[in-house]
Amino acid sequence: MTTSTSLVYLIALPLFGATILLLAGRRADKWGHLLATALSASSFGVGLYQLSQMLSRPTEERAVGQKLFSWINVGTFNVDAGLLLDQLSICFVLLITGVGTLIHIYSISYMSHDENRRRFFAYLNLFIAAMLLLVLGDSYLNLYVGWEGVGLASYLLIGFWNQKPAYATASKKAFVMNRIGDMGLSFAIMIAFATLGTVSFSGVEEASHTASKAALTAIGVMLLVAATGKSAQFPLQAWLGDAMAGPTPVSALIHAATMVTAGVYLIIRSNFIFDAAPTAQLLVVIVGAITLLFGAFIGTAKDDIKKALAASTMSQIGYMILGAGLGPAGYAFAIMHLLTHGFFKAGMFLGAGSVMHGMNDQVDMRRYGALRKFMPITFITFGLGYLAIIGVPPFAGFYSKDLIIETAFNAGGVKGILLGSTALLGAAITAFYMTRVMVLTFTSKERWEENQHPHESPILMWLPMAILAIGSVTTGFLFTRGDALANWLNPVFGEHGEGHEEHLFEPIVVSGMALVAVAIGVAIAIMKYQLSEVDSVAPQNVSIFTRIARKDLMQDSFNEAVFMRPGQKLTSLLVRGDESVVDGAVRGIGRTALGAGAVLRKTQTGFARSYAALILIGAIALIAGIWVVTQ
Amino acid sequence: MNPYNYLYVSAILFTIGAVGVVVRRNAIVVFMCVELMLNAANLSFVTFSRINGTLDGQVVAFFTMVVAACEVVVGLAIIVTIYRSRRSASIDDASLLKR
Amino acid sequence: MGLEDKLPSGILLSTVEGLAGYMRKSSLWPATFGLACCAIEMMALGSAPKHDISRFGMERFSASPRQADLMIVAGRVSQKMAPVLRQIYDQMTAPKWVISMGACASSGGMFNNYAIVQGVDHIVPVDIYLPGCPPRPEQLMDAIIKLHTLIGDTKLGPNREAIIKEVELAALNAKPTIQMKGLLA
Amino acid sequence: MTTYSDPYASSRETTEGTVFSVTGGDWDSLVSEIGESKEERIIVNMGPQHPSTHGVLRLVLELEGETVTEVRTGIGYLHTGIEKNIEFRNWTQAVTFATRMDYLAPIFNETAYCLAVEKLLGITNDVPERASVIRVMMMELNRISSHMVALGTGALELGAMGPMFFAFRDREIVLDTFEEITGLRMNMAYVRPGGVSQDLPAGMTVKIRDVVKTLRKNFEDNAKLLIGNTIWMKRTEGIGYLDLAGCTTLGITGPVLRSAGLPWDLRKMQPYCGYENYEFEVITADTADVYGRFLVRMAELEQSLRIIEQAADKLDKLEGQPVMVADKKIAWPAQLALGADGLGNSLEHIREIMGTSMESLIHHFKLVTEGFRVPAGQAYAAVESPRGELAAHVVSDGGTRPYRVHFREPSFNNLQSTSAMSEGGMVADIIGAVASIDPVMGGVDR
Amino acid sequence: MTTAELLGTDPGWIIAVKAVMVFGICVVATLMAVWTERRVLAKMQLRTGPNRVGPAGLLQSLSDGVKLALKEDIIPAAADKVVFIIAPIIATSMCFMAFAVIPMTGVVNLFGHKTALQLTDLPVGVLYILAVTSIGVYGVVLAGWSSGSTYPLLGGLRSSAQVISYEVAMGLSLVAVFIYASSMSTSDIVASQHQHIWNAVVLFPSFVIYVISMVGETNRAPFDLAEAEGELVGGFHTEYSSLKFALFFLAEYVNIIAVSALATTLFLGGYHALPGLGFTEQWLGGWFTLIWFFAKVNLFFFIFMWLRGSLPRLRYDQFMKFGWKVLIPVSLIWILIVASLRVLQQEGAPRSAILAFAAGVVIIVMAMSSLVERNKEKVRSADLPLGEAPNFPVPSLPNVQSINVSGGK
Amino acid sequence: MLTIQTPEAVMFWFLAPLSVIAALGMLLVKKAVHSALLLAWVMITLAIFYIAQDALFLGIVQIVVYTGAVMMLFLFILMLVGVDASDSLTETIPGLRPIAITAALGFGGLLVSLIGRAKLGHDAYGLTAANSEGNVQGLAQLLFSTYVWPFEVVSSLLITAALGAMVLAHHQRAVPRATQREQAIARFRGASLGSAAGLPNPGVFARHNAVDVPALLPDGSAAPNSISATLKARGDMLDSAQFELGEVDNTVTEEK
Repeated sequence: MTTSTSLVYLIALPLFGATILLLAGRRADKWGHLLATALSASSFGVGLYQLSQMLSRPTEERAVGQKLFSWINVGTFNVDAGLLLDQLSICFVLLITGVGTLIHIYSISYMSHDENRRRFFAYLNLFIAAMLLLVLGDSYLNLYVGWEGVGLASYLLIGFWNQKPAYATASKKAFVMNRIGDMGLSFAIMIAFATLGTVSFSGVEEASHTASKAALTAIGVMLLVAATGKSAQFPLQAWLGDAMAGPTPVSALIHAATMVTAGVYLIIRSNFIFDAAPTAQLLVVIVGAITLLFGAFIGTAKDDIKKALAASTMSQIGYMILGAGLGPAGYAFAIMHLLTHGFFKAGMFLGAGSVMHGMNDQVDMRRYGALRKFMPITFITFGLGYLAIIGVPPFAGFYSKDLIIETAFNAGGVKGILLGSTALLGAAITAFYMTRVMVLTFTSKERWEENQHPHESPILMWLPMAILAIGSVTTGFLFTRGDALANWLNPVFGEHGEGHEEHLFEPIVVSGMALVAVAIGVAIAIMKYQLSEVDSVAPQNVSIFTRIARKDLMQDSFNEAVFMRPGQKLTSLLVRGDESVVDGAVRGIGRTALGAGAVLRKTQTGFARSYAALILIGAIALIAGIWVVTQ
Repeated sequence: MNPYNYLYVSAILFTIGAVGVVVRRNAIVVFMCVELMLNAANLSFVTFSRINGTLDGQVVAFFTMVVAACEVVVGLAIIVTIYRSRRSASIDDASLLKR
Repeated sequence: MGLEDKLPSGILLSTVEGLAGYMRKSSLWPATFGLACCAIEMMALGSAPKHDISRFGMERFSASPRQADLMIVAGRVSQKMAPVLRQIYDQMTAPKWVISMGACASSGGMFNNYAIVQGVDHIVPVDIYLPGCPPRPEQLMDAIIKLHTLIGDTKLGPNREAIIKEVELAALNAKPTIQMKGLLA
Repeated sequence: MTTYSDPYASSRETTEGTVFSVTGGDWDSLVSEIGESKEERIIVNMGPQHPSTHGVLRLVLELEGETVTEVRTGIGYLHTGIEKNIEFRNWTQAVTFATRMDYLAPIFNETAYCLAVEKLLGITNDVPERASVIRVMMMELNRISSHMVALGTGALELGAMGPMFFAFRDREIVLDTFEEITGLRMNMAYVRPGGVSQDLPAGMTVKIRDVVKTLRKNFEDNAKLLIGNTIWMKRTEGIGYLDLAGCTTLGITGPVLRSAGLPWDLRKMQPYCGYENYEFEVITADTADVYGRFLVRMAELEQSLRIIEQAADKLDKLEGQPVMVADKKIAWPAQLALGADGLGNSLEHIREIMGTSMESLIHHFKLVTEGFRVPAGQAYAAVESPRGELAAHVVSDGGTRPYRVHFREPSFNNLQSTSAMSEGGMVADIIGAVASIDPVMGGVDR
Repeated sequence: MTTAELLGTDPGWIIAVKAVMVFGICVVATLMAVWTERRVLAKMQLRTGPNRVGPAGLLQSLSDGVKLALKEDIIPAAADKVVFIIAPIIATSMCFMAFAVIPMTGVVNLFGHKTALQLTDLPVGVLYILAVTSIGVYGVVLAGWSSGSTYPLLGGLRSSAQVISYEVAMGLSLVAVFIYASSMSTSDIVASQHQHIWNAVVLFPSFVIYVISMVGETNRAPFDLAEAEGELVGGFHTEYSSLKFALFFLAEYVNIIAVSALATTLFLGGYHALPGLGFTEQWLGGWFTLIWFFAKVNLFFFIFMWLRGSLPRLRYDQFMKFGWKVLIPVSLIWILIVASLRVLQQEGAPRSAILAFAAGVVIIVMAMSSLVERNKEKVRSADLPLGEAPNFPVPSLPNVQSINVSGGK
Repeated sequence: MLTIQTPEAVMFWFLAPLSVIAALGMLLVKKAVHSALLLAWVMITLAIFYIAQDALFLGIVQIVVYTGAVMMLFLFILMLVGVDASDSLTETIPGLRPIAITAALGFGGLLVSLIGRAKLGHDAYGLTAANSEGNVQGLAQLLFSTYVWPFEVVSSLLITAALGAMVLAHHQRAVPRATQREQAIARFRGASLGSAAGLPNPGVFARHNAVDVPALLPDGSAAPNSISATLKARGDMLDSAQFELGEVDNTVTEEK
């Protein structure tokens, strides 16, 4: 593998920024955001440089690595802290640093009134560093460090306004649920180390050819658990909605574009494991399918613009997971959808932030309406993102989502039909709720409260939105042109580049079906919200489905019933057992001892020296014993 | 001369220390006698190390020193605390264990 | 005193005497004993760059009387201070010298009253009396140099004892004050 | 049976046994009592012969570790009986005693006394202007020499050797000037009731201006040695705190008072010797600590130099005017110009009193042997000495000798603040605090 | 051949000769040091300094010593006689012993025998010096205790606490040297500096910490609290007179020379010439190295004098605070940094990583130091504090124009 | 195989008796400080023994740790706790001393005879081989490989002990001590200004200067608050009556 010495700068630059900003304290208030943005941008620069380097090399030498230092060196267990930049990583690197930089720029303006803006930027930089470490690590252990790092940064950022108890709780919830996923990852690493003896990607890949299926399945399932945690997939999805408590740029960066996709990255990075463990792969597909519907349903019922977008994210990541679970055929499409999604979703979140900015931090869509006139730029950029996400050609989402649906149908047999239909249904619902968002926010009638003065956001805010909008228009076309992305990524997925070629439907048919589904969804939404009156307060007498959907499909109640209650029961049982059995025994012993003590205390004088003399005599007895024995 | 002679010295010093602990009343002197015993033990360790031709004995002696230092630090702190409250450093006065 | 007293008399002793005297006079550490006006002039001798007592190796004013050789009683000695002064003198180690600096220390000066000891020689033996109120630093320097000569000529061992006997005899033979009939008789 | 004595519980014996009646205590006082456990305290005697107690001051310290909990000041080791002695001298001779009190500021002692006597005599306005100007100049020079000792020894006591030598270098310059004017370095008895004992030597003002120039340059060096030195700041800042309330309660004056922020300077508040005709500023600080006093003294040096320069200008204008009151009943009869033999009075003077006027001779004889008479009454006159308000309270029964002279000595009053400034600080802070008071034991004990 | 092997071949008589030479050098150096100090200080204070005894007063310190020997020897009644006598002996002998491992020259020809002017070369030479000085403290503590009076006891306690605390800082500052030289032997450390660069350059923070703590360790101004004349009269030696006091005096100066010599050895390349001057073993090697050695020792001695001439004394608590809260943490952090750098180097990390690490550390240190600066708060106010009014009336400020020199209103 | 050189034997036979004598002395002397000094001497001889037995590093560390730190700590505490109190050597617990001495003799005898009988099965090896790369290096090798776990444990023990000692010896004040500044401010705002200028100093004019002698009031009686309350509480107070001037006439007559 080629080595490169400048990989470390990718991580070091934002990390350096975070360190400085955190240590410098208030004195950095004046220039901290600029430094952070500059460092993030220069990291992006380094990424571009790496890309150019990579392009200049032949395909098989494109992956580069850098060994930093020898991290763990115990007996046969050697882990180097090393970085690996291959075609897969570079996609992520550019996404993270690129979108990250845009969001930095956006935040300069968005957070300008917050007195802790410097701290915010420090966390942002920290997040970027951690995320880069995640995608650049050359072993599961290094990835784990980054994994935990983004968890920490996410926790800090969600709870950024931790003065409000609700926000602090949200960040705690995210942290704890992520922890469950993290346990999965750590188990996976442990199992990998125990059975395969190595934790580096290359080592595991090599060993996966010969390893037992059971072990690989276990690793795969554990990795899936990890992925569901970080990517908010069923059943660990509940935190994402609450995570919207953080500042909007955070939602855009972390909970739309980058961190939540870490699970997808993990699964695709571990493609060799899933390829060798079909059971695990099947689970992946199931999780993806469930989540995409799950998220879509939630999305239809949410009135909070950010929560609606979050649900959408959940659903879109479901698509990616679904794609990733479809095996080699889907990897590239999952990544493609990931990238395009990164653009349009980040753009939409920023748009949502812009709307909130203009509406005094109002998040209830039922209180919006007709903002098109007041925020034209936001409307256009948001609209472009909207068109992309619902999959209208030629916008980016069309290409990526369409390909996943197609691949899903191609999975073969009943499975293929089930998955394909699910994906299709998901597309329809997506179209419905996204249109709902669009309509409620921009085109329907005004439903503002008093004293609202909607206005367009400053240039620093709309510029990133515009750039992202351009991305959401063009990327899909660019990636699919001559299968550019798929070919680019091919070396990562090794030998089995070409998958099965049997089509259930012709691609054009699938596209048509998808477009029809989208059209239906859009039509319903327009009928329901554009053409009829919308209440400015959510109506209560609605169907059971809506109610359940509003409650996030009962996910919290589910957690409570399945995990919390039994846990409490168990604990109280243990307490009772402790009190009666253990304490009883102890007390009994105590009582016996007291009785004996009452007898024995008469022999005690309390003089330390007489005790010492006794000890001495005891020692003599002991030595005399030895003396006699060795006679 | 052979290295066993060091062991004899060690044994004698240890005994003296033991007697001191029993006989002396000043808590600090008692403590010093304990230190003497530890030192005597150390001498044995070092001698054993030499006799056996490995350095393990010295390592153990090294640990003993650290433990002795800990003991002294805490012990003396206790003595000072006792002295503060009772104006006496005699261990016979601190016979509260009896009650 | 130190080991020099163990020496027998003779040429060796006189050589040692010379050497010891030279060493002693060239390293004369004063005790800080400032009392009043004269103390300031004493400090001026020690501290003013113009005078600079350190040329004689005397800049080490010794705070502890144990290490001092010379007590400069600089200023008026009150009745209340007298015992303190004597105590300090007693704490000094032999050989020790006393300069009575200024009129007040030497004779009570202008303060002939209830409060002031009329001359510090009532309390401690004085080697040099230095007049002036207060004496200028140069005068004090002169006194010190005179003391140096005195120290240089100090006898040791048997010679010293002989001199002590001689002085004592002279004192015994001197006419009692009560029998004196005027300054010259 | 053992009896217990408990401050909070008294007991009495009854037929049913011992009955305790608990009185209880104030919790706060209990806590503070516990807080002030006196178990680990030691008593240390400092002085009267100690290198850092400014002469023969005695301090009895109670220490808890390194912290001072109690300070008692012992004085009287330099009691000289000066006030008593003055009662047995005539009005003029008393000056020679007064000058020896605060031996760092002899001119101030003399001036305070003479101002009081002049007040009693009612000749305050008859004192020639030249004499007043000379007095002012001498006082300001003396202030410099006194502050130099305060700063030098203060620094030495805090362990800095250098400043001591630099300060004494400057002090020597001033003392040389004194010697040239009065014939003596210290204890000059130069100021007399009615004027000063003799006029300045010829060309003195030029020399004075030179001296001022030299001193001004030297003071910059001295300031550089200490101001800004971290250790010096640490040893002085916040040490020996005494606020304005403390100062006024204890009657403290001078730099210590001014360091607490009160611009109280007798030269401005109750001008004497024509101080109202000079341009100068009162120096204050608001830190109320050792550092503030140090700064005040440093800055006062410059003000003194300014006054001296103005005085020198005035002296040039008053060249040739008398320096003693015109009243021959009071003025010392001699002109004190040296005779041809280098001793005694000038031949002209002798010729005049011996040859031409019998009355002159008698007058001379009476004045010298007996002194002038001062009307019965009492007077109080104060000057701003380097240490604060130095005043003489003079009582006359109409005779040729004072009935009683009492001096209000600033060192004595200021020394009262020692325990307030030291208690609660560290041992080493006492040294700084005492040095900042700058007591002169000669003045305290008199 | 390493110095240790070279010294291993010394016959007994050479060792004896060298021991005498070391002793002689120490004593003569002390006499010279006392004289130099008095002269240099005098120059700093615009004075002349001793110039009467011998040429230019050179014999001044000799006459001081002889005079002290000729003085009466008092053992106070309250003193513990045996300990009172042992204390100065311990103090003096221990500081001489420290010199045994100081390499004063390179290879020299001593009476036709090739050797180096270093008594012995222990593999743990520097530790040995620490051990010996730690015994030397006994002299001070016991002197203070045995005198049986308050000031000496306070002085003894102060001085021992001071020496012990500053020995910790000193020991820690030496660790960095050990790490860089990979040895605790003095001659190895000198040799490693000769091969690379002086430790004073690479390990500058260690050097600074060492220099500060060596002043503290020897009880010299501005850290001369144990014998602070202004507070404790003479500290632990208040009750000592005559030869016993002379021994303390000697011990103090030998100690100064010993720590200076150690500083020279550990940080300034020992007896080697300044690098880059073209001095070699052949040309101006041998005995000339002794000159270099003493030139460097004198440099440190000059620092001692300079400090004494220019600084006031610290207060005890400030001094201890400085030792425990500044010097020791700083040296701990510095050791961590040095160790990390060293490991990075040995593990073959790229230069950029090392530089980045170093830069990061520098920035962190700067950030932290500026934080500390910020917390400084000035206490100033002559205003009456809130709360109870004073019992005695306080006048309102008179309407007099005044200059406030402390920067207030 | 180990052969012991003559110099070492000479050193041993010289120092071993000295160390035993010093240890005995430590047991027998009355003053605790002397005990401490003798123990320090024993420790130094042991250090020399270590060095003689090829344990150079340990020998030096013994001096640094034991003599330099531990014994210094002892001296410190001795000075804090009753500086010049000599201990009484009389036994207070009846029968303890004979038991102790007999036990000690038995213990020592048994130990010595055990050592005499002990057989190792091989001759002493000596440390030449183990120290071939240097004693320090050898020790380091062991410490940081085989014994790394105990090493870490012991280090944490040391930190815990240091913390524990600090907590134990820390003198918690019930109320924080007022600073000089606070005291100075409070002083002039209290109920009474009677002691604002400080308390009177002790001593009788020209007769006795000690701090434990109360000053005399004008009527010739002792001034109670002229000596420190601490001294009074401890009872270290002389009667100043012996310094009174009995013949002082306190009657005031009108002067004519």
